[in-house]
Amino acid sequence: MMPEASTLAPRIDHLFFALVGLSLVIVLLVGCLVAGFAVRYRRGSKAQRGQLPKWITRDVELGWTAATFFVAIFIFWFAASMQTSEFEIPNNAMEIHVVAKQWMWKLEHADGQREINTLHVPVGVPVRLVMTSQDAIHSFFVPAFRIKQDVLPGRYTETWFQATKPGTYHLFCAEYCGTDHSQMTGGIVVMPPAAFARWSEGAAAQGTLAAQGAVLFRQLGCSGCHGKSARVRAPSLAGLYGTRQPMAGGGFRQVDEEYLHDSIEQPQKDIVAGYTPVMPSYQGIASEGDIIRIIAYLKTLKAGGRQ
Amino acid sequence: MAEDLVLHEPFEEAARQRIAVPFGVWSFLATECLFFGGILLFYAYARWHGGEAFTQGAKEAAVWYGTINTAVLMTSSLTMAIAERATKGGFRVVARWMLGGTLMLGLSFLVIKGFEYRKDVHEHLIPGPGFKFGQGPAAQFWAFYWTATVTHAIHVTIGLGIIARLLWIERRGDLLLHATSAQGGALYWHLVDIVWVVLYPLLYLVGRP
Amino acid sequence: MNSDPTRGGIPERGAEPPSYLREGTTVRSWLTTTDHKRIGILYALAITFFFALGAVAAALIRAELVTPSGDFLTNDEYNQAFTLHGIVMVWFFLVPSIPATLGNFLLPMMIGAKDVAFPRLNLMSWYVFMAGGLLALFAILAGGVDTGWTFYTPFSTLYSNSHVLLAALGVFVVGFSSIATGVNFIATVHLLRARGMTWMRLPLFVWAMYTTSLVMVLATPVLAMSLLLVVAERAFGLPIFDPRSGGDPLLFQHLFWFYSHPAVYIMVLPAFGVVSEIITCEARRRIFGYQFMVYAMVVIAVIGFMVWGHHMFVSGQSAFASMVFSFLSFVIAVPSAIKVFNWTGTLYRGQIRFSAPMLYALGFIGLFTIGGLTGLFLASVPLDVHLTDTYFVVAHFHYIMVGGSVSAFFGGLHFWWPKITGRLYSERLAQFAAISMFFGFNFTFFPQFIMGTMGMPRRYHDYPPEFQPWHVMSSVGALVLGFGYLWPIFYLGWSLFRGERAPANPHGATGLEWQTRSPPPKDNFDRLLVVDQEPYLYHPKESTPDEVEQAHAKQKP
Amino acid sequence: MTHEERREIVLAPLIVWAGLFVLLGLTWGYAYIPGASAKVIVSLTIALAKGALIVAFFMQLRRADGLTRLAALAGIVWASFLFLFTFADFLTR
Repeated sequence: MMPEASTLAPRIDHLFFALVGLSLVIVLLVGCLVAGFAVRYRRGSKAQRGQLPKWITRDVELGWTAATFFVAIFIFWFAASMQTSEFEIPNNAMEIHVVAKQWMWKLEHADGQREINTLHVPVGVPVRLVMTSQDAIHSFFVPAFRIKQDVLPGRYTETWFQATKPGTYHLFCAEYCGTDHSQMTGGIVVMPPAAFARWSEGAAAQGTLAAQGAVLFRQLGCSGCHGKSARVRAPSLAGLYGTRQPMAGGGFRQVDEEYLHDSIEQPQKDIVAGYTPVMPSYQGIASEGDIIRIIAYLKTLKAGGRQ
Repeated sequence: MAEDLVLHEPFEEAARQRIAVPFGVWSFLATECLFFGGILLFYAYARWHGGEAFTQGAKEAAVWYGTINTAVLMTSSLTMAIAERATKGGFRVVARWMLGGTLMLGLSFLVIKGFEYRKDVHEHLIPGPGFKFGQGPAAQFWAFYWTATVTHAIHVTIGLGIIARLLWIERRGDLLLHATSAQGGALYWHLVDIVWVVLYPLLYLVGRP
Repeated sequence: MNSDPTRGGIPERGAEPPSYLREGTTVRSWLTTTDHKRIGILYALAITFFFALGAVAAALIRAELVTPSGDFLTNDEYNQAFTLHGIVMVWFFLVPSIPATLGNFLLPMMIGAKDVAFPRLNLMSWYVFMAGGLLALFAILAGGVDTGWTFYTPFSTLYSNSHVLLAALGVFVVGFSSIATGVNFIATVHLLRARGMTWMRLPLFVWAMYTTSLVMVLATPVLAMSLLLVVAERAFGLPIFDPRSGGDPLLFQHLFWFYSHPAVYIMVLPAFGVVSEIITCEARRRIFGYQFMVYAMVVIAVIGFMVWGHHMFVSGQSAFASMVFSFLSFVIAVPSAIKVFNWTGTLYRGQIRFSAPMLYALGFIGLFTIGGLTGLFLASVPLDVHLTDTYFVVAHFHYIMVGGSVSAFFGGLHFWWPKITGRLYSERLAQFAAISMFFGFNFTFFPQFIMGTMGMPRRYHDYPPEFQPWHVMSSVGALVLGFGYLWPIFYLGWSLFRGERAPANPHGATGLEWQTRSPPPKDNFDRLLVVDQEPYLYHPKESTPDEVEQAHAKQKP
Repeated sequence: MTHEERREIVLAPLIVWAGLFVLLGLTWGYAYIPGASAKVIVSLTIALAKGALIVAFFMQLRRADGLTRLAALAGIVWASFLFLFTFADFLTR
């Protein structure tokens, strides 16, 4: 098929070729039976005809019904066990933020390096992609890695890969997104670790995502209310990430990237119990890229620390 | 549609011909159930996902208009039910008056709905520029409100058309021959009522008092 | 069922009423007809037009894809071409193809009825179909639509600059014609079966129409609502799927696929029916496992509603939901496999004749098997992640919907052509068409499996050069396939005017529709029918090949 | 109209109608009790009860043949497929 350039690829191909083998067997079986019967029982041939005893038809019928059922269940089990084992994202993964828009990919490394349509990653390191879209639905598709994940507006979706071979691989948008859908392509450049380290040195000047987020946190006026000396009663954000918070409407919510994103864009929606919904929406003020930076900053704040 | 007492193409048996129309209409009502099922799914999602902000939006719905309209539509269902039974029994006068009553009640439902819409427009309850709540789940509630009530009002209008046709047939004097038509029309009108009965708590009783 | 077609159904010459074709010949008599046979023909004319329109779009797409760079069509033109192809082929050709034409024509005859249960509703459904078709045509003429046939939000509601509203309304309207046909067929099968025609004596074509109607009636309204919500959001700015107000674009996908996956069964169940009729007749054999064939269709029609999420494995749907949908998708493979095995089993000990309809039917078995097996690839989540939205999917559903349904449609058209028109076509020329369609189809679509596996995404008019050889193969194959579609127009057209007159039962088939004249009179049968035996009784007693051959030869004119 | 007919044609629907109004009052009243629990469930249950009254008596499903009941049931069952599987996604995301 294609170059296998991730840890996932050989396992997917394994399943693929197993299914190809099974399909060939079934196609051959049906094909040979149809062709064989067609020749042997063509009209006017001297072959033996006559009716079949009823029990034969019934047993044969039950036989192949049961057989196909078990084969189907077996393949499901085979595929599902891979789904549960391979799609779990490793904890130590390097994080890349992806913002898709008509018709380009904006990719940001945790150290602040920004790229458009091309992503540089080191070989042998798990990479977690946290993705969102600014407009329509897009889909992040790297055939060589056998990964694909739709990128939705208003939501973070995730996928991951661990590259195994240096090289440049296609990146496609696989969800139709309008006029230049077929131009929304790019490349994943997989580099040996040393080369990647050299490449990423250039980033230091801009500061990490979190550092840029700290600047935005002041510039956009977040610190005016959420800061320590603020007069407005707003929740402290230190150590918030990863906790579970009680909601005003009842129930709890996990404070994850999704929740923080929503709280910036639609602050009225899920309010932590005990606070009044006074925060204005930052929709249109903070871009998706800004929000990614602010979240990166919030994730660095430890409980009790300064804001 | 089908003359009850006379066998007509393609039927050979009166018993089968008699259930054809109700069965056909009930099948159509099953499709209506799935049609409204689609928009109720949107409501279920928005309410489950929108939380408090959704309720805030829903509190603006005019409960008085809604409650009165529910009463009006339920009463029209009553008159329709009597009309249909009277038709079958051959009581022309009762059938005529009850059909007329259903028509009037249906029309007054639409008129009341119109006043409610005027009030909603006045209070800036149409999502979009100038909407009272801005973007968010409250806007989703009102998106549901407008789509669902307008779709329902279109159903009411179609139902009124059917009733008007039944009245016209009655005037011609052969409603008895069209008893299955009356039955089909009545089934449709009751469904329109049921849809409203389900919409009522979803639109007007959220977050009271 | 009277096994001797020369007696019983047909009265003395001279006394017989005219055929349905002679019953009024003015245009007005056709446009106001409530005869199910004439309505079937009205539908046939309409869908032939739409098939041609969709085929032109397909030709443009294949021409563009010969070269990797987008040089023949602009990006917008290409996007409109595949959207047009999808919308027209799905809603204006495939969904009505077999049910509204062959189904309308044959269903009442096969159960021994004079007409469908609601003849005027039947005519109305044709007008509704035409109205929807005109709206969609208008959308195309006004400048086209570029959302893809799936109308995914928020692209369709917020970002597309094309005529989404018109197209969506067109599809919305056509949905009502589908519902009307479905309600009509269900009522017909329930209420108008001839005396003695029990459920387990129904021909499989009737069962296919019945289950198809069930799916039409229960799935189409949800499509109508999802399109209505798209219209509400796009035209009136009501935030329904808009994520900026907390809406979920996946909600649209759930609603859309709740219809559009069962829609695949609307397209393929009728094909099952046609193929079952052809194979039993041309192999002169009782269908293998009649009851299992019936149950398989019913199970497909029901479980078909519970598998839609397999279109959404990479959409952001929860892993749990993906697992459930994946499981059910594997389950539904079982009844499909049963059907293939049973057709194969029917050939065993048969008297097989390789007429054109039989060639189409055998081709159907092959193509449907490949289409079904590749469905297993797409039902397993890890593989689907790689393969979805690539040409693998394109090839897969074309094998089912074009290789399968369209082959069956052509097979059925040939099989019942003598009954519908009263004329015989040239068998030799028809066999040639069937064979070129089979090879042209494989030539066009098999390469797409390969390039899909290599990662060629769908809906790209400008693609990396390494995929070019496969695209060129596919485009060349499309020429052969196009020939296979055009060729029947000539000999079928010729047969209309110059073809030999057809006898009542040229294939020596057992169905009730063959027990009356060709073409049938307006009321289908000249007398009331009573059914006293199962369908497909082609070998009532132990018979030698010679006897069968002789019996068949006797029925030839 | 005989007594029998009057009961059949007028009285029976009137009783159902009265029942509907009682339920309407109930659902309206319950929504306004401050702090009452499970308001959503109560109001929807009452709505379904009203629907059931209309279906069973006004629409005479109570007396309809099995075939018609099947058609009516199909709509509900299939709509439940739609809700069940969609929420299988929403609730486990």
